[in-house]
Amino acid sequence: MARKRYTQAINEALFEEMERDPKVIVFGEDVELAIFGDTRGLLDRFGRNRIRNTPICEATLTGMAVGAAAAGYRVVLHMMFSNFLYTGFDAIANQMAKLRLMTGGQLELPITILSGYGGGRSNAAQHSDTPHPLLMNLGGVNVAVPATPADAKGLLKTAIRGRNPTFFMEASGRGGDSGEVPDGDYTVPFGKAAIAREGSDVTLIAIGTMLKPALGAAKQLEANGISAEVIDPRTLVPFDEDTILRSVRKTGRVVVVDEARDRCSAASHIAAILADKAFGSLKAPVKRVTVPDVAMPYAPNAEAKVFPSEANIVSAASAVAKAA
Amino acid sequence: MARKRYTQAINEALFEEMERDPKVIVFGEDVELAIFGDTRGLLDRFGRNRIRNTPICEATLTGMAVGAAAAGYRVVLHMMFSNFLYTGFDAIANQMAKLRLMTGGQLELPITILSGYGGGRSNAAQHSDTPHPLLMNLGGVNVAVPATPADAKGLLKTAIRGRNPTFFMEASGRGGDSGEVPDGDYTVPFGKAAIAREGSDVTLIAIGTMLKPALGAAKQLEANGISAEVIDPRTLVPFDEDTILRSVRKTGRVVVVDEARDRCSAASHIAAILADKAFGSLKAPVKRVTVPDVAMPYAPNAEAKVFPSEANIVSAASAVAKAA
Amino acid sequence: MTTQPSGGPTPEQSLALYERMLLIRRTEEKLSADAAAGVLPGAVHLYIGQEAVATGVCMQLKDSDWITSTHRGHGHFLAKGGDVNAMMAEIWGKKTGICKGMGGSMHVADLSKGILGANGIVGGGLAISVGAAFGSKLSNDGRVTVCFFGDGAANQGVFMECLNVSSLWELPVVFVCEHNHFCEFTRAEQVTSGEIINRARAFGIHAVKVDGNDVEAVWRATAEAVALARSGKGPCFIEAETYRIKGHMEFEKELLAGGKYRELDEIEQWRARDPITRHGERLVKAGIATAAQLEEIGARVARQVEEAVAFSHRSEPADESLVFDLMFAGQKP
Amino acid sequence: MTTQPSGGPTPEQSLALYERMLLIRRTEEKLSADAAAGVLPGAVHLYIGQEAVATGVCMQLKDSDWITSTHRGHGHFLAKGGDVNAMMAEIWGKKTGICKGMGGSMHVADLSKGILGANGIVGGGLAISVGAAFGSKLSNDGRVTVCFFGDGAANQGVFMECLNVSSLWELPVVFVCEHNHFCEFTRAEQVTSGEIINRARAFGIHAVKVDGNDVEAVWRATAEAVALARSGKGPCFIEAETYRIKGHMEFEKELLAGGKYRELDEIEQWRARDPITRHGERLVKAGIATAAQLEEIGARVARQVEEAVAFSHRSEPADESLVFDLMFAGQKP
Ligand SMILES: Cc1ncc(C[n+]2csc(CCOP(=O)(O)OP(=O)(O)O)c2C)c(N)n1
Ligand SMILES: Cc1ncc(C[n+]2csc(CCOP(=O)(O)OP(=O)(O)O)c2C)c(N)n1
Ligand SMILES: [Mg+2]
Ligand SMILES: [Mg+2]
Repeated sequence: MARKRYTQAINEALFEEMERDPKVIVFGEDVELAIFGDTRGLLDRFGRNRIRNTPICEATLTGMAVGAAAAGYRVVLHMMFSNFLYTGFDAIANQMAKLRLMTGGQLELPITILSGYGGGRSNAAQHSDTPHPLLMNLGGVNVAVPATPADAKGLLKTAIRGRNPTFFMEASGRGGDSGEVPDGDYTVPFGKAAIAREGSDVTLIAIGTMLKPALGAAKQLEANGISAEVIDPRTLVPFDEDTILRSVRKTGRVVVVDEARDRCSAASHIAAILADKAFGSLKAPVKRVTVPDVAMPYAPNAEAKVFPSEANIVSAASAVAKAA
Repeated sequence: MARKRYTQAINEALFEEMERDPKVIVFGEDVELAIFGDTRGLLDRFGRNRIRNTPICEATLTGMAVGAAAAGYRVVLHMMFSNFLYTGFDAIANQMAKLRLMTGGQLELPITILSGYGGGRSNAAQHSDTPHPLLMNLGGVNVAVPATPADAKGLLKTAIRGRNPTFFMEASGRGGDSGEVPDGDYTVPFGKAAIAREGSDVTLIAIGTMLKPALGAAKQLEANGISAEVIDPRTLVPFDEDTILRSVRKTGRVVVVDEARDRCSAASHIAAILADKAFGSLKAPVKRVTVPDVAMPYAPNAEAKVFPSEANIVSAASAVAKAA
Repeated sequence: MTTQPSGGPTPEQSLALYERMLLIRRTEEKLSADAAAGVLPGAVHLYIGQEAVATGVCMQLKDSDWITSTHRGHGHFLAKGGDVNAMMAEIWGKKTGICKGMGGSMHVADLSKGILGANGIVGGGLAISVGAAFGSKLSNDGRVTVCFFGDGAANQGVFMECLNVSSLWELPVVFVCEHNHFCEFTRAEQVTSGEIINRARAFGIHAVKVDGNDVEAVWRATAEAVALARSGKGPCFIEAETYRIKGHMEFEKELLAGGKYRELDEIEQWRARDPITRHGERLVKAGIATAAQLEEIGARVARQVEEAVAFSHRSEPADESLVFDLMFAGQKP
Repeated sequence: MTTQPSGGPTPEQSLALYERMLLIRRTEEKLSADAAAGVLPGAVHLYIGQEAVATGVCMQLKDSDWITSTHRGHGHFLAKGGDVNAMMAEIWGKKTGICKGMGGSMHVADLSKGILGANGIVGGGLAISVGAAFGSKLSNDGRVTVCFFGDGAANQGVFMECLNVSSLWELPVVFVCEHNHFCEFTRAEQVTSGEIINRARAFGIHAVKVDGNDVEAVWRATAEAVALARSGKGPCFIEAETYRIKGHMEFEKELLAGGKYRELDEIEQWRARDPITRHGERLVKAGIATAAQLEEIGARVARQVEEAVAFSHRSEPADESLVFDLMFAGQKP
């Protein structure tokens, strides 16, 4: 174990997987010099055949990922900011997510797409989206939302070694956060939620970047005599329903915290699952703490206003904890 | 009143709105000869300055819609099949949905985007998507899902006269369906659900194309002694929570029917709203009848298997009606 | 590949070109009839009149070379050596279909023959082909990727992005633009500014135009382009002029309800340049085949198509449970 | 607009060009300092070194003409007559900002001046400009739309789609490609195949190259392009060669942690061609202004910038409730 930064954990995973399998290649805009730091140093070690800057042409990059994967490579495509996924969305939604079924299973697409998401740093609307809900709705792609450096490393390795397209959502705004990372080679399985903190009164389900404020909220709640269990799904596709249902059967009260816009968010979907499969256990309304259905504003005070905070989580959790 | 086909109702709305306001223009691929029939005849009446075939370049078309709207036009852009929205998704998600806020309200974007959605006709995965959930999550665009010819006409007029971007989802697979359409000029307001059928035991919320099987299911349920209320939201953004909450407070039992893939669907979001705001009234789990998280298969039998049917709705509704 | 001194095909190759074009034609004529009879699921976009392009190009390729195709993909599939039974069964939505009935007409693919797939998205194959060619470049596996696309697709920005990337990285890809004069019901000239070939040239790409209704001309142009691409000198571009004899899709008449976008005259003029008839006449004239031998080929092809139909009919419907098994590799949706 | 017989600017125009460039420079120098001090929210992408392009182009335009801009948009905003106070306040995230603090540096827009907005999406302005020009064509309102974009954006497919549509429909749009040699930390030649100008030519578009560090050259080239576009003859393309003196964005050093993508030498060579110094020297040499007069202009500009900063400081923070009021016109989110 050693304390490492989130981007450093990603960087290590890339180094180790590229060493491990010569079929792993990395491309994207400015990956050679690494604006986020996550691809730093790969060029020196692996050369331009394995890692390469591309022109700015996202529509082609996502399509190329499909083609190169079909041709036998394990593709890591860096799309920088999540908003640029939209620019390359055609090949994501129409090809990557559908080709395996359409070809009767002939095509296997081991593709990992990295992109930084989220607001909180006055990057304004075109650099602050959290688009995992759109990806979840596509049906044919995995979605990983690592919250900690350890999970970032382990989930990225699973993605790269996997056989299916995976969107690896980088918690860019909080890329500097550090955490303990296990030594040596390890992977974190998809579809296994982590219980980040045990508790008995209320379940907080926190997605990606939201783990930190949820844990902060849990501390505050404890001071108020409310014991919060905090669950981090780690991957949204596949999704670990069991762990969440188990927790909710115990607590009967839930707050889902998601940095996505509210409408059709992961939070909505998790709430829907609970309203269906945990109905008998629910003792209070299922609350969502999300970003309202707006574009992210630039001014720091305005952004803070729409951003999920510890305080929002505490008040939602307190409300459901008190509900009869 | 007269019986008209769905596409004919759309066609009339386009004619009438173009007559009414010279600033209304229509463009898109093959709009002159109208593959769906909805833009038929407009060229003869209005000429190429008001309606025009474009090259195949969706990325530009959605961006042009923004520019032409900014320049004072009321733009109607026809995107043919909903899957092609992905090809033009950048300007939708990064510009159309965000520019008004980003410019501090300077830009007004009266844009209506038409596209046919849905499966059921062996068009295979790249021509069968139902992407309203993605659009709902964007935050800055309206989403209309007319189920009947009357609503198609009235909602389209509201969209065209409106001041914001609206996605007008055409029920293409069932475009031939007919229904009574009021005579003369009328509009249907956004954000007002229709109670398509009153009932007291269970609420069926049916989106767009799903209205028909939901009404069919309601009939079958009646034969089994279950009184189903059927609600058609008509627009998903803005969304009429009141009508739905009122119904659920009465019945306490709900099935949401949506042709979108399940994960982060409109059905999920509606279920989430109910799990929050109608929790006290719910007497049974909130069920969703949706398309599973797969690409639409081509073979008719395989497609039928994943497509929401009357039978699915009946069985879901029966289950919740019986739940203690 | 042995070539004539002129670079033209040998007599055997010429005959093979004829037979392959005829297989495409007869298969699609049957599809057209079945579509008209209303017995096929889905829609079909027919390649009739354009057979010389797919055939002239693909018969220059090895099984290991890749192609990407379009919504009008039956011709490319068969030309590249895809199995007619498996394609027909796919269009019938059967379990024995090349994609197990999951893809249908617009998505026929056969990886064992290097067919990365037809595509329902106009321009959808372009970036995929560049990705595959990038793979070949990295592995130095000597493969060439051919990307088929239409005059309509040439207006998609992704086309020009792909020209840029492939030229920059000297990828072994050959872009084959089939200029058949139409994008659905829109004439190409209504939506195309300048010459498409100049777009390729702007990126420094070797580019040629060829008569797309002359299978030997296509064959020769492809020989040169493929050789260049295979030698590591980067991409080539071929613009093949041809004509879409049939409607954009079967049922187009019903869809258009009397709307018209071209004169029958024009179709007749192009019928006179039919690539199969033309090549047949050439074979006879050159003494490579007699009329009787061509008829024999015709009969053989007819039997093949009949068998493909029979195969489709006797095959079981698609296995519904595969929808859930095939979405992901080793994972449920 | 009165022009000199040579097509060059009048002395008054020359002075105005100088002052406008200087306003951009001084404003950004202040932004650079404030960014370094860590007091600005968000990120800023500075235009320092490229001022001659925006200025030479925009001073040929009327208020009613449209422009679209990029992530590096302060120069375009000010050159087109946008208010420096309102821009500065926007970057400070204030209520008095031109976008009420909702957009920030990458989204400054002023519709009253025809500034459709800076844009955080590389290539995002292209189709918007074509749409605006389409509107002008339909209304026959005599407006011209100028679209600014970088050498990096020229690799986005949407650029070539826009060339096609605008040429086809003869739209009054002028594409101005600012070739500053970099796309973030990637040299343009690493990602660009062929000459960008040939892409425009492939669509039959009138295209010229100009020294983007010579404001009068830009001014003259624009005069011609705008006249052509305004006359209804369709789009024009200008490639202006210039150089990005500053990093891609402020803080770049920290981001790159020692990573290097260019030599300091190169920057120095381009500093020697500084567009403002150069134009100032020309003014003095031509007897249009004395060194003292230029200093006076400098002092005036300095006061303007100081006032803009003061204005920003004394303005209130953005009104948070506007987020909900402004998302839609007349509708809550
Ligand atoms: C992205 C996208 N836009 C639009 C369509 C609808 N569409 C199908 S074929 C076609 C015309 C294609 O023309 P071309 O590329 O010349 O091919 P051809 O049909 O002539 O073979 C169009 C517009 C589509 N399938 N995909
Ligand atoms: C669609 C999209 N892709 C990538 C980026 C990230 N990005 C911002 S600026 C830039 C380089 C742009 O280069 P160029 O167009 O030459 O403009 P310059 O920065 O030189 O002014 C990139 C890649 C973006 N903002 N949008
Ligand atoms: Mg064509
Ligand atoms: Mg640049």
